[in-house]
Amino acid sequence: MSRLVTKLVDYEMKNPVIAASGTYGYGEDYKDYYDPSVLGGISSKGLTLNPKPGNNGIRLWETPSGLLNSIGLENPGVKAFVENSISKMKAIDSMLIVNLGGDNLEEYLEGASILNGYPIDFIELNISCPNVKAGGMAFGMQCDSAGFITREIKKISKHPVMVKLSPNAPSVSDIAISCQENGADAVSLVNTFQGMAIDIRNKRAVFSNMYAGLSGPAIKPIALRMVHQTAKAVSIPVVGLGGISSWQDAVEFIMAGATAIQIGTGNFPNPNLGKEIVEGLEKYCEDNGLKNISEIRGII
Amino acid sequence: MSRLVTKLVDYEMKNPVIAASGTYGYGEDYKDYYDPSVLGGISSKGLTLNPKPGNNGIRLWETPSGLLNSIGLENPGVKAFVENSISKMKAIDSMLIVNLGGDNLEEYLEGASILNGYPIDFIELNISCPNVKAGGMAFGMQCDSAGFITREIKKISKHPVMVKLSPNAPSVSDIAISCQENGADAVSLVNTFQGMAIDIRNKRAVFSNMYAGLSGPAIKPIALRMVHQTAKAVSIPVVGLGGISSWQDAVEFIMAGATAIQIGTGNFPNPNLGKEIVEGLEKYCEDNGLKNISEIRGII
Amino acid sequence: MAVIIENKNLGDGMYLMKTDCTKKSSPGQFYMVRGWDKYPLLSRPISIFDWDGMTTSFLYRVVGEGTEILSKMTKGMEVVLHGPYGNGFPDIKEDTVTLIGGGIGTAPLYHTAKELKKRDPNKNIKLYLGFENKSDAAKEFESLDAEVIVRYGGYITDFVDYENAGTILTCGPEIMMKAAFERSKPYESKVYVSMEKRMACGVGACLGCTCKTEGGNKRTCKEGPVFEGGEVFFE
Amino acid sequence: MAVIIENKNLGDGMYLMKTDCTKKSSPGQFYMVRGWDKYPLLSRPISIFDWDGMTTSFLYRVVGEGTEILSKMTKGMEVVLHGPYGNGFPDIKEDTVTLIGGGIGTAPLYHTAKELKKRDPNKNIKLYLGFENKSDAAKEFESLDAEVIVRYGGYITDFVDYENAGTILTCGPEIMMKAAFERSKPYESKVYVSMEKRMACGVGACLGCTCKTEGGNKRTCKEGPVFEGGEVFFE
Ligand SMILES: Cc1cc2nc3c(=O)[nH]c(=O)nc-3n(C[C@H](O)[C@H](O)[C@H](O)COP(=O)(O)OP(=O)(O)OC[C@H]3O[C@@H](n4cnc5c(N)ncnc54)[C@H](O)[C@@H]3O)c2cc1C
Ligand SMILES: Cc1cc2nc3c(=O)[nH]c(=O)nc-3n(C[C@H](O)[C@H](O)[C@H](O)COP(=O)(O)OP(=O)(O)OC[C@H]3O[C@@H](n4cnc5c(N)ncnc54)[C@H](O)[C@@H]3O)c2cc1C
Ligand SMILES: Cc1cc2nc3c(=O)[nH]c(=O)nc-3n(C[C@H](O)[C@H](O)[C@H](O)COP(=O)(O)O)c2cc1C
Ligand SMILES: Cc1cc2nc3c(=O)[nH]c(=O)nc-3n(C[C@H](O)[C@H](O)[C@H](O)COP(=O)(O)O)c2cc1C
Ligand code: FES
Ligand code: FES
Repeated sequence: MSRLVTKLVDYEMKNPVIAASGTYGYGEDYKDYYDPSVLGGISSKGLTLNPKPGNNGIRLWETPSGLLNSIGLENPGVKAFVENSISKMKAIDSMLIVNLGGDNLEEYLEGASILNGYPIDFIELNISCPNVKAGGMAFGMQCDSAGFITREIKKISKHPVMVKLSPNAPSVSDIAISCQENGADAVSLVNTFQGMAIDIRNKRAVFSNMYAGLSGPAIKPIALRMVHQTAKAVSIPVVGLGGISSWQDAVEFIMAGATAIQIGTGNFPNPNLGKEIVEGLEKYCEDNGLKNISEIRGII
Repeated sequence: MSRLVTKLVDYEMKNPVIAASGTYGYGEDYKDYYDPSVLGGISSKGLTLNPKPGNNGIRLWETPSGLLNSIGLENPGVKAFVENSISKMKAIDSMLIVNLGGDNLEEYLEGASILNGYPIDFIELNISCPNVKAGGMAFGMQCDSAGFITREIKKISKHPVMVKLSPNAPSVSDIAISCQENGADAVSLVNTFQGMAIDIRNKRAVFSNMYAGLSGPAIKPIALRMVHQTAKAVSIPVVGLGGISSWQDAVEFIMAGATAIQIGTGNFPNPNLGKEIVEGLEKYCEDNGLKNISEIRGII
Repeated sequence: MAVIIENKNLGDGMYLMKTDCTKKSSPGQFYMVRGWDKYPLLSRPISIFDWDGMTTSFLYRVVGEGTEILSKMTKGMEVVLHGPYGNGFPDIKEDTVTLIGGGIGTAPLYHTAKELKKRDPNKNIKLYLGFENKSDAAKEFESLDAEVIVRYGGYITDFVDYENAGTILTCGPEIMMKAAFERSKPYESKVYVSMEKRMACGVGACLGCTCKTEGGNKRTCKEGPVFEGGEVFFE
Repeated sequence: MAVIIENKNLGDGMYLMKTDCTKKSSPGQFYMVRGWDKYPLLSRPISIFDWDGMTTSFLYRVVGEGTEILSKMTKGMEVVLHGPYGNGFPDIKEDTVTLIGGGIGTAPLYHTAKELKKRDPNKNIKLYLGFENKSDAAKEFESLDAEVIVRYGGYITDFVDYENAGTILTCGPEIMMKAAFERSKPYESKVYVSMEKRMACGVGACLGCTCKTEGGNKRTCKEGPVFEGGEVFFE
């Protein structure tokens, strides 16, 4: 499978396929379908310093080829995570990414410093969650705040940091540049698009938070464009995601410049997707005589 | 049908259903399906001062529940339009909106001044077309440029002006506020989202312009959120669109604050959609005991 | 992938789909079902109406896009089944078990009653089924070796003999399950309820189906869908 | 809405779908076809293979999502047909007419040959059909009162007798139609070609199917799909 080996900063992934945060739990939930070690990497459910119960009311709403979610970062907190889940995640032979959110800088910093004591491979700095009131996406909407938080985290973190960007920001590629300038090792994009649904029968918004995050095949064309723009704008690795549901989609993102790709919502309708994409990419390389998948990276 | 009568600035539309620019030609193309006079309004294909041949290469690409288009404002120019098509459009008993684009301010102004001599009902100022290189969307991406062009057009136009906003702008509602402050009579949103597709077999972008505009049901949740935000932000009427394919979708947009709605891509799979939505809204009002559809406007 | 053996219209929007899926499942579990390729995006959680070693069946009601597609499928067509998922109803030690189903919530009770009887032929099983309108759905329960009480219209919970109910298993609208729970309190029955939440993954990965319980948040698809009444109706 | 009477697999990915659509149509016109509700979003342009007053048929090849769905449909199912759209082939005055079809581009030529013969039974009609692989598609043309020449593999345009071709009507890959156009030039044949472009509306409203012609941009769905060869191959 060396055709798929992909270096992300200093980590050598066996392939560029990563399970996206919030769609793959802590790596164990799909193991009846395939061994999660076949994946290049796994990003944990978004963690925050303190436990969060998540949002009330309806959390999921299907849209045409898309999914609105308003989970609200339900998670046990970083401490419970390092105590209960990290060893299980570490037992999976795959790059271990911890997705880290927060309500304010202090929370991010404290979370990151706890993680310094554990053998994880990457921090994915989530400054793009549209489903929490304070913080979250707010940091990801402006170049200066995104750059600021990146710099502060980089100052204290022993782990490489990939910043997860919001497609709701004015210009994703400008934010990416700002993250790069402030020391980000990589960026991942996109998180979900802010969307909305109305329950016309009951005359009210479907979600108690009013807005929610849109993911899935519906957003793929926009996500792909943003990944393409960002890959042209920065020199650090870009991890691309948004609506990927097949190995062909993955190839599109890699051609657009992504070093690795993540699969999120695609796992839901097809619990075998991760494995299928790894196999599909392998076969694609074979069929096209590629020694390594990187040969098509950014060719568009 | 008085339950649907909707006042848009000074014009009394028989209902709030408008055919969106670029998806309904100059009003005649669907007349084998229904009399276009049943519609509240019709927005012409985007016109520019000088004729435009449009873009080369593939112009349409289907995506999951969406459509990428790169028409590139193909049109005969404002002069040919007023000579050949305006009288036919005027013969339709429906609000006549001329969608006006341009490469630079002068072109917009000259186009608008030609239109001053003709009995149209509204100008829809298209500052949001993602498919033309110069101008187009560029004006719609910044508050100051959007405000500037609105002000200049309002100075010379005898017709009321609705500014069509781009969902690709940093904050659509801020742009709307700027348009309002500069005299816009109404705003319409959204135009298409910038997206992309890659032809992996031939290893190239599908569109010769690289990026194209995404429309259709896929974008509805995001469009609805933007309409909701904008309706809360401005006091001028907001015309909502983006993925509307049923009367239920139309109700969602109206509940989110839209005074009127437009149907674009939805016409393609269902050439009867315009009529069906008018009838659906009428029945909805009846079933819910509404004297006028405005009773549910902005209730979310 | 399973093949449809039969997809019977029972009237009032309800259908019984029998597939050739032989995979073992427990009463109260469900499958994520899809009878289509890419659209709609998500699979639909549907309880197991019956599993007999050779076939797996589903009793479902057409309420939207997904169930509409299912209802139009015919013998020989393929349906994708991911699962079985969830905990299912526990094995009941008590001699008497009362099952209360409202509407399509009756679906998991057939398999449940059947299994309880299989495990203990002496078990005293009462099945209350409440439907809004007449249909052939109730007939599908006739073959059960249990006392079956069927009501159309009204609240089925008004007809239950709570005093002699034994353990109660219930599935249906939340308001119905809550009524059963409240009304059985004086008799200190153990009550198990089967919760319904929108689901995306079905495997516990997305946290979209979280159910607030007295013991904190639980995933309906994984720690549920069956909870003890007191766990969920505690507020 | 039309009902499918037959949907026959002809091999090599090709199917012939006969529907009960009685609506009048002219040779070379097409319908926007959909055998599904909301997904995929757009309808598919498919030429009219035959119309006999009682039925309308389509010869199509499975290439992607939409045609895949069509191929799985069976007798009695409903298919939505919007149209007929487009100009179609003109009536030909000349005594001799040569029709050249490549692959699935043969589809509109059956109806065309049949109509030409109906209008003028003395017309001398030659039909060249080129397919890459063997299938039963060619058989569907056997009933025509015309000289039918079928080739598998190679370029069908290599076999045409251009000198005695009369008027040429052609449909197939652009490169094939262009070859026919170029090679017939010495004999000053009139050549009509049927263009294929991605379409969204089919009615002329979206300008997605614009074809560059010597006389400026034309809409393939409205002013086309049939153009004179010189109009489109002018560059
Ligand atoms: C554990 C469990 C077991 C179930 N067992 C059965 C059963 O045996 N028979 C049966 O008829 N129904 C059952 N349901 C309800 C069934 O899942 C929904 O009726 C079905 O998902 C509706 O899909 P749709 O496409 O027809 O409706 P739509 O409204 O078009 O669906 C849109 C989205 O909402 C979700 N959704 C809509 N209604 C419900 C609902 N009531 N519960 C959960 N999700 C919903 C759908 O899954 C889909 O994601 C069960 C639900 C759960 C959670
Ligand atoms: C006027 C006209 C007449 C046609 N007549 C026939 C016919 O009689 N028989 C037949 O088999 N095919 C015919 N075609 C081609 C047919 O429209 C496509 O093969 C079909 O649309 C492919 O759809 P899909 O969903 O299977 O493929 P996909 O690739 O999944 O389709 C994706 C999108 O691309 C469009 N598309 C893909 N290929 C083509 C193509 N070659 N031409 C136009 N649009 C395309 C689809 O319509 C759809 O919008 C005709 C095309 C045109 C324009
Ligand atoms: C149910 C759900 C939960 C999510 N939770 C998180 C999260 O905790 N942290 C995060 O960074 N992204 C989260 N996301 C966003 C995804 O990781 C991903 O960025 C987004 O869904 C777009 O990719 P997709 O279209 O492949 O799903 C979540 C998405 C979904 C659908
Ligand atoms: C083929 C096509 C052509 C379009 N042309 C124009 C145009 O000329 N001017 C304009 O303002 N918007 C144009 N639009 C945008 C639509 O009017 C509308 O804003 C957009 O498609 C979103 O709405 P929808 O999802 O209902 O299509 C075009 C859209 C499509 C699909
Ligand atoms: S449905 Fe995803 S966690 Fe239950
Ligand atoms: S397909 Fe829309 S103009 Fe031809």
